[in-house]
Amino acid sequence: MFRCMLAVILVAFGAAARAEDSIRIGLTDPMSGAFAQTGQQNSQQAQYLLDSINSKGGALGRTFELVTYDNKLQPSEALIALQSMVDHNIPFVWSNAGSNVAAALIDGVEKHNARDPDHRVLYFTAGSTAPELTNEKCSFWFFRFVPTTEQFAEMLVRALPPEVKKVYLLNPDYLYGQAMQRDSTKFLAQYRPDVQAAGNELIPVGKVKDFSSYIAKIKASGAQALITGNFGPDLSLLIKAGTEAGLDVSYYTVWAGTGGTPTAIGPAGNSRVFALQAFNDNMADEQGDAALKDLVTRFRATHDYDFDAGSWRAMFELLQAAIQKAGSTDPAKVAQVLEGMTSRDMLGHEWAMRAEDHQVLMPYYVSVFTKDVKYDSEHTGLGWKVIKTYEGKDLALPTTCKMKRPAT
Amino acid sequence: MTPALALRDVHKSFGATRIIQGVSLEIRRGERHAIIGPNGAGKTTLFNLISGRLPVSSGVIALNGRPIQNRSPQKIRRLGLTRSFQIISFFHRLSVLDNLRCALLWPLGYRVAFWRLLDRERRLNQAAEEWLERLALTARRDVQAGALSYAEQRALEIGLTVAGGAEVVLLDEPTAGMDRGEADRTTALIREITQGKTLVMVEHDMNVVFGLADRISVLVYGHLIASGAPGDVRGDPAVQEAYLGAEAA
Amino acid sequence: MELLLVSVLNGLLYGMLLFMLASGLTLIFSIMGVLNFAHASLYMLGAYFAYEISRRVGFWVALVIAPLLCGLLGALIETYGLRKAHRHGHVAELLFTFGLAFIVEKLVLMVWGPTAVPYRVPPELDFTLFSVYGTHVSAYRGFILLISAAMFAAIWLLLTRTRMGFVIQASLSHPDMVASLGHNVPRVFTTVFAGGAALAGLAGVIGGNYLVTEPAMAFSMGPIVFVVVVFGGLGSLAGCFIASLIMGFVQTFAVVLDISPADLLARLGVAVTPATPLAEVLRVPLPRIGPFLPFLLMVFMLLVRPRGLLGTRDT
Amino acid sequence: MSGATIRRRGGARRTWWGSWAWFSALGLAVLLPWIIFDWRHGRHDGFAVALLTQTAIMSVFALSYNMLSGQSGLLSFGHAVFLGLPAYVTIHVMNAIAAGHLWIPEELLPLVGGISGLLFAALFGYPTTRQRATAFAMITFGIGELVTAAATMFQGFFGGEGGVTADRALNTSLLGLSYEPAIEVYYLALAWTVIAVVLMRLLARTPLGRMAEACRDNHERVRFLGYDPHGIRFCQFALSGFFAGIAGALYAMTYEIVTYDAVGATLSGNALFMTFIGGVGVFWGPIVGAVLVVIMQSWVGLVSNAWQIYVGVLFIAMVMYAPGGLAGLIVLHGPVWQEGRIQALLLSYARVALPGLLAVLGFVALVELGSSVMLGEHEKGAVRLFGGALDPASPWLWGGGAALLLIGGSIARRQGRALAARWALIAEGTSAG
Repeated sequence: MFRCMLAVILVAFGAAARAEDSIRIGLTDPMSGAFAQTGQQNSQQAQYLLDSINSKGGALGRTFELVTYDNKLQPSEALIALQSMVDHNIPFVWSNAGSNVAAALIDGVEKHNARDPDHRVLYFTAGSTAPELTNEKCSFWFFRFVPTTEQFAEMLVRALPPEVKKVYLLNPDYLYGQAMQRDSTKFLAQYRPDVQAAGNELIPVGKVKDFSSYIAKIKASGAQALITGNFGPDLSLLIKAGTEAGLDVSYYTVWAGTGGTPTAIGPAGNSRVFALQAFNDNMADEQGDAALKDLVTRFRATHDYDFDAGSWRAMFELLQAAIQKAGSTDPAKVAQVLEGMTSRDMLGHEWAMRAEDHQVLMPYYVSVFTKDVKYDSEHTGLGWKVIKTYEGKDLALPTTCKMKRPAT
Repeated sequence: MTPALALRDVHKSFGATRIIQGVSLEIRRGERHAIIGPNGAGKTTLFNLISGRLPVSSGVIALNGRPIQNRSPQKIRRLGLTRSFQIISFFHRLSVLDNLRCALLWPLGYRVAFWRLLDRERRLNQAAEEWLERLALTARRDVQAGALSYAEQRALEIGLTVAGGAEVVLLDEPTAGMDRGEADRTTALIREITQGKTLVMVEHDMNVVFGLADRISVLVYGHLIASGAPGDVRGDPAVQEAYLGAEAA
Repeated sequence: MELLLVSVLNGLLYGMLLFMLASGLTLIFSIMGVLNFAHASLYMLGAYFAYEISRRVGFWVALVIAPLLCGLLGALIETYGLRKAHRHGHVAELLFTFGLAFIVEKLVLMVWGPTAVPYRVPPELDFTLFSVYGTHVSAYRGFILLISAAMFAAIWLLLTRTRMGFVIQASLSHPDMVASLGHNVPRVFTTVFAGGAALAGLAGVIGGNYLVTEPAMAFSMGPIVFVVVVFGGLGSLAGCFIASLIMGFVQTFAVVLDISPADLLARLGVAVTPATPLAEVLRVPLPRIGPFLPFLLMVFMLLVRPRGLLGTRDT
Repeated sequence: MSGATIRRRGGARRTWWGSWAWFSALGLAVLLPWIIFDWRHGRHDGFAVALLTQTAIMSVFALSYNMLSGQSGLLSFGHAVFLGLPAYVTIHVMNAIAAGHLWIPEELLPLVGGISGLLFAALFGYPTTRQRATAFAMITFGIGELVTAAATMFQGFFGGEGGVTADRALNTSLLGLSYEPAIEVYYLALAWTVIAVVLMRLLARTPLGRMAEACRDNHERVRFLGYDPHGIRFCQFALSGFFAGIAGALYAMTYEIVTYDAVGATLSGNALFMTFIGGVGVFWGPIVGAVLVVIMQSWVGLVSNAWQIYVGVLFIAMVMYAPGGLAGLIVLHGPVWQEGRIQALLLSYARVALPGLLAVLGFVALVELGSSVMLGEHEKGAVRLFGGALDPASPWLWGGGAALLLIGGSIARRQGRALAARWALIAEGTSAG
């Protein structure tokens, strides 16, 4: 991290004629403030994966280099970070946290590439899931390597076991949660007409301290399962209040696997909490691949947290293959090649970059929080075990994207 | 002729405690009137009622025949009555000049004008400079008011009250805490700058009171026990007993 | 009916939890006239201290030691920080506590990391006390109720029945008089601030494992506690108590009552269609804005009655 | 509060160095993009231009905040509302212009923000300014919370999480500029900053500005001079909203996107930090604060993840030891400097500065070590500090940092007292006392 930052400074002062032979990826995420750890762990995991790719030769005989920029989770700061990357001629811009940041960057990159065609950049995300980013706001210069919340809603609905007849929907009250609510309802009607939505709730983000009243309401509704897009404290407080009041439901969540939540939920969540995941530490052992096992074992040996970003390896491999095929790091050429490209990840599942909206179709998993695993999560004694696997092509949804491709 | 200020059966209670109990008083135009009385008699409360700082419990207060009780201080000020404070109460972080300009702004009709520059307003500045002169503060013009000496602060406090040109002026212990010489100078100042105005003052210093006042009222525990020319009041046995007598003993 | 009963219970419990936090803040304000922005930070520190102590020694030790540590910290803050800032007036004091809250959050982030720590309810209290229509009420919630009620009683008695209480109250109104009677007013202030900090710490010990112990807990709890104290009337313990309960009930019942302004208008015969101006706002049901109702109530209260519910002086 | 003394002094007779400082600051702002020029690629340094623009916007914002906090004694905890809402209005207006529904010259867009800021501030301000002191602070705090909540909940106006975007290339420029290059926007922002600064400077010298200060010092006495303090606070609040609105419009034009962050608590807190670090008692104090805070979060943020701690500590230090802020400290030295007695102080300063620097060094070392441990830097076995790779697990490093902090701090403290005594001695002879 510090090395990267120092590198940035060196560039900033033009002190060293930087070897332009490495392929630089500019990662902008929150590196300070309340979300700093997420940003830092993201960059460390990315570095770990890139090291492994570099050890096999990188692309075009050059290695990948990660340069990080703090955006404080603020769109304005992200745009300043973008400026900085442009100054340093970094061709690939990458961000994860915050759909507000992603929306600003898509717009910013689109305008920058139009205004300064000599220094264009390609932007991709592996964390921003708002559907609009590959629909209304889609851009030729933007690629998304993570499913959308619409797909999340579909995955959760399809994961409901047949005996569940009543579900309760509870989501955060902003664009994302409102979309989760709308899409869950839509997919319930489509896949499970036998299931009744017993309740439908939107809650302000981070404002509810005592979820008991919500639990009382859920209990009164007679729901057997809860579908929620909540995250962070809003999720852990909900599950804590529920288990404490003896609420007998299964929690179908999007984010229970993310940093800190397993700790906060604790043993009370055993076999009750389900989460959507792109990767977890136990997959290698369950699905058996020597190289992957080695990757996970080495990671666990050197890091003190969950290897939840393992799926990014497939993303980097796609990028690597695209650069290789384009024969250059020119963003326009790479973007052209990346459209429609496919590859297989280390578990043998297919990844495809859909050309019409630049939305990846990647495998995704539903896992349960259980004691019955090899690697536990955050020293809780419980870990994540896959119960359902979706193939990318099963998750393909129609898009409204009208892609504007550059003339050249 | 209507009196400049008239109080009719004014009462004020805080909860069960009755502070002012049926005070009636008429103050003629151009008169200098002193209100005296022992501590806790309700003199400052009476000023607070007249100037609109506190609402009355009952009774009428009339300024030039118009009832003003329970109106806001600024309304009363605009009708021509203003007051000073016992505890010095000006704008500590503004310069002496600015303090005086603040007092002159409303009377000169500036209101909240945010399109005029103070330094360019000749009429305002001339008036302010004149007041500096009269208060003998010209040399201290640009000093922060909070940094003035005590006597200077007192002078400014009086100047701030009188500068706006109100016809009826209430002064609350203008010479409090001064030595003889300072008190005399202040008395002279008050006499000079309230020329032609109606003056009502609360004062403990009997030299000042008898030196300035045309008439005196004596307030004891919320009751007005005497009112009249200095000589008459001095001779009033009730006053002797309740106030002067107590002090003499 | 059963929902109503459960909601009353929930409202009461949440209100008492709020009161635990708000009482310390009110105490400090009523004596020192300082609105302590760092109060929720001390609450957070109480939770983290309790976590560290309870995983080494046990919860019951933490219950005693952690508030004492917070009290000590409070005394240090008052002596070396607040007193200096006080020379520059109340605004400086307010800003000082504001800056302090900011730094404490960053320090906690640095020491314990940004994610939640596994601070859990002690096993002795981790059972169901009783059930209302199938909804379990855990022993720990009963414990919270007990502690907060005891806290209310203790503060009340301390202020009205003891010599120290009289000195404290007199220091507020006549500091010079109290000083001339031989009491050390700065020490009284330090004691009160430390006491308030200890109360916040106690709330942290108890609230930290009931809720979640993480660096954002101060920032997310602080505003609502402020709202309670300001709404109840700055400096009034009784007002603070009533306001805590009101806020507890308001938030609980807002969740249960599923109505929106549009529904009310419909009852009056006015139909809200998407074409109606502000349709988006009018169609918001009560549960969605439940957590913001306290802010709304506070703003209205201050506009109408700046001294709050039972306050003795203007805010 | 001696800052105010000097300010009035300057108001009465302008000192030559006062206007000289203003013009050189302006000159620097105009020239900086050309000084920091990327000659290798023959283009402007985008990062530097972005920071300069941000500084300009934040200066206007902080100054508008100081119209409340410094001039009127009103502490607001929700000032971002009056930057954010006008920014939303401006971005909608930009879209309307692009769609051909409206025609407004691009150069006058900040006026759109300003007027909408004025209206919003008048709307919220009328009830709010009935109160002052703590009640005012708490109401603005509540309004800030409520508006932020609305911005995330309602998508019609606020655009949801992704916010509202626009393209600033509107083709309505009076000067024939496209405003595509960031540098053109910077100069537009700078021009409006100059306009706003001049207007606010003049405003402080009008009857309203002076009465606002009077209200701050003694809101009750103002009533006995015929004024309604509510009216004065209201006008001042509304006008402060006007200038915050100009900043908001510039924000919208610079970033071409407005999200709920623009009305949020972070920005409101920043206004407070900038203003009080820079100094409330001196007109240009908030500008100093804005420059410093932008530098801290961007440049210091580049090398340290703990920049927020530094901002916080600086803020507390200012509140406790220099309530006049940095500008207050500078102004305090004016008379001493003019009377040529500054040399007498230099040695005392050096005596404080040297151990003080050591203490700062120790503090920075501790913070950086802590932050690197938390973020898992140590997994790589080393933390970069002061240009060398160090092992954060080493107790020597921690001990050394703590020792530097403690020893340096205590020496600086003792020397500080000596300095204060010496200062008092010298100031007695000058008008600074």
